[in-house]
Amino acid sequence: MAETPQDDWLDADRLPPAERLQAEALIVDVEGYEGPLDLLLTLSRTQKVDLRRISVLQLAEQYLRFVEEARALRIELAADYLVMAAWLAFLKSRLLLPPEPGEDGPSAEEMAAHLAFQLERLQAMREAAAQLMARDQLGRDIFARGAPERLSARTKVTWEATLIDLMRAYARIRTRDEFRPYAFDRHDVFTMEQALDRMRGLLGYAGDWADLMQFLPEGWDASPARRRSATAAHFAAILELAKRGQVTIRQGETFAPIHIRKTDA
Amino acid sequence: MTDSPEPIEKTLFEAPPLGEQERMVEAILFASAEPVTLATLTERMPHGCDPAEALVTLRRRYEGRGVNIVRVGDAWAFRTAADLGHLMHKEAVETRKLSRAAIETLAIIAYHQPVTRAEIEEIRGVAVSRGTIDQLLEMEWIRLGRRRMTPGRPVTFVVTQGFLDHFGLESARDLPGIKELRAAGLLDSRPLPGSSAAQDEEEAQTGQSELFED
Amino acid sequence: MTDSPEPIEKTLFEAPPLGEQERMVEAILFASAEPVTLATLTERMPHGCDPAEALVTLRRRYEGRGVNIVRVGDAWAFRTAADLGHLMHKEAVETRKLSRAAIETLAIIAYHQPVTRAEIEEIRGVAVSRGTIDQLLEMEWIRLGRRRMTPGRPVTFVVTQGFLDHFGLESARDLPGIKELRAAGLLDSRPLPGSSAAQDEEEAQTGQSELFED
Repeated sequence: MAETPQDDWLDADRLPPAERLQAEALIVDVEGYEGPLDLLLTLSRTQKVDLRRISVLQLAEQYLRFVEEARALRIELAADYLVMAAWLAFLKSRLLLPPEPGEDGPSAEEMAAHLAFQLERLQAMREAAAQLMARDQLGRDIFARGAPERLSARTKVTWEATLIDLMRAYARIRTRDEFRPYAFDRHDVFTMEQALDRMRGLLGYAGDWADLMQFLPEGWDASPARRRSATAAHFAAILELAKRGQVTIRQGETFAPIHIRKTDA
Repeated sequence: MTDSPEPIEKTLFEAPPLGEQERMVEAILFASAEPVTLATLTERMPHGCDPAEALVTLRRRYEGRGVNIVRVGDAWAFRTAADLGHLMHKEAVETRKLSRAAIETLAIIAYHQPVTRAEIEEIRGVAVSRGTIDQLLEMEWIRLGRRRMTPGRPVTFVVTQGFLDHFGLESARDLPGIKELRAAGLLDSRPLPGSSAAQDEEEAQTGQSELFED
Repeated sequence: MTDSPEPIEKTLFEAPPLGEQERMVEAILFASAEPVTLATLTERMPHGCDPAEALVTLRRRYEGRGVNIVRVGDAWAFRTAADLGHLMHKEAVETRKLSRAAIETLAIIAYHQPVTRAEIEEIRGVAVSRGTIDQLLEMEWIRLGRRRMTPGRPVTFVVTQGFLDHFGLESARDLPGIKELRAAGLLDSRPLPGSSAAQDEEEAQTGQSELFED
């Protein structure tokens, strides 16, 4: 308080103590409100009537006064409080003035009724939440079997994964794609169709047994990723050609080089 | 109808006597910490058993006892009687304290389900904070429901059996005060006259791009 | 001896009726994870209770039922009746966590189904090992869809009803989109481009041998 500038002290002193206390109480709480609707609900309690009989006009005035006071005390209000203030000012003027003939859109009464409905609904949900939390709760008031039995020689493995795990996994993959935009980026991928086209053209040169690797296109044997893709594509392509009876394939042993030869017509 | 085929069929599929079935239901429910559905009971009991009938008598048997049989959705479980909770504080598990926002969000989902995020925000008058939905999903008190068949096909949320189990509810229809709230029209979705269409439109845009992204 | 002090003392230390004590023992034994000793029962029940006596009657009450009260060392616990052990098969489950590769593959199938193996690899950026697909097939969370009408006629994968049931989804289309994931706070664990790439590379190496195996 000691650091507070002089003029703020003076400003605050202009209010009578009771009002000042009230204003400060609201301001201290402003962080505590969960948005304009929550604040409106709190203000509506001062009317001490059933929410269904609340005076929206009076409420609008209370809200606007609150915003004015906050401004006078240089409290920064979040934008949605100001949006609500603007809307309530509009509503207030509509409620006070007779409707202009030929005006379309909802009437001021309809808008006021809707605001009252929103407040009543929020209040009802809060009461429902309180009633819910006041119920006997499992693990606090009511208990399940403490030692569930799992006796049997037959163990069945169940795999555990929750929806959260699943969504996180997907989010992880897609987030990675943000660095490498999600698209089938083909520059490191040699497709089987491409390989098939190539191999058809090159078949004439495969009169005798030749290593499949020799058929890889230029520039596709440098990086491992490209070599893998090209190898896979060409391998798939020769399988397709073998199926059509155009080439013969042989491999000495697992992982040995794969050799191909044009099938004699 | 002849007499002979009937007895044969009866012998083949003869179910254990009701008293025996009751014991089986008792054993299965006792062994499980989670509620067990009628379907699971039927599946695990010998052919021809009627666990529903056995449950009626078994439930009556445990009325007023230290443990009771409670219904949770279409499942059943043994639970300690609520008035004995004070003896069990040793067993009590420290539950994560829910924020006011989380509690309100949970209540709104329970009373308004299936409900979209935008609807929750409209009722609370503020944005649903990051992580609130996440927390409720993680506790397995809410889950995703059907997408709403409106433009944008927004995701909806509904409460789970775990939620019902935790709060000792047979079904969401048994939520405290829900009939009165419905009668008072407080569970209707009533958009702000005039301005709601615009909001929906905007929401549709957001949802829509998502839908076609994949 | 005067009359007045006695009733006061009696009220102060009066133990609950035996039937009530039985309920208490029943609830405590039920909720406890471990067998409970007489000493613990005495300690947890109101002053003046005689759990030993309550146990005798309670034990008799459960004779011939689906669960019995048995003595374990110097403690007491509920146990399934020996003749009903055969009903407990389903309870014997071992849960294991799915590997990262499996959950990612599953997520891609769920979001992009029907999807071919090559497409999964393209989205994940690493090869998918045959074991992963086999595991998901075995778990009956995925199954084969239609063959894709492209050269090689590759098989596609789709998720099963069992998958939907496990994850509490009504349909795979109810899965939240990227924007919704982000709004729910699920997208903030963003890996650094450098660190994740190195790991993927390694994973790719391992996966590669798998790829050529079949």
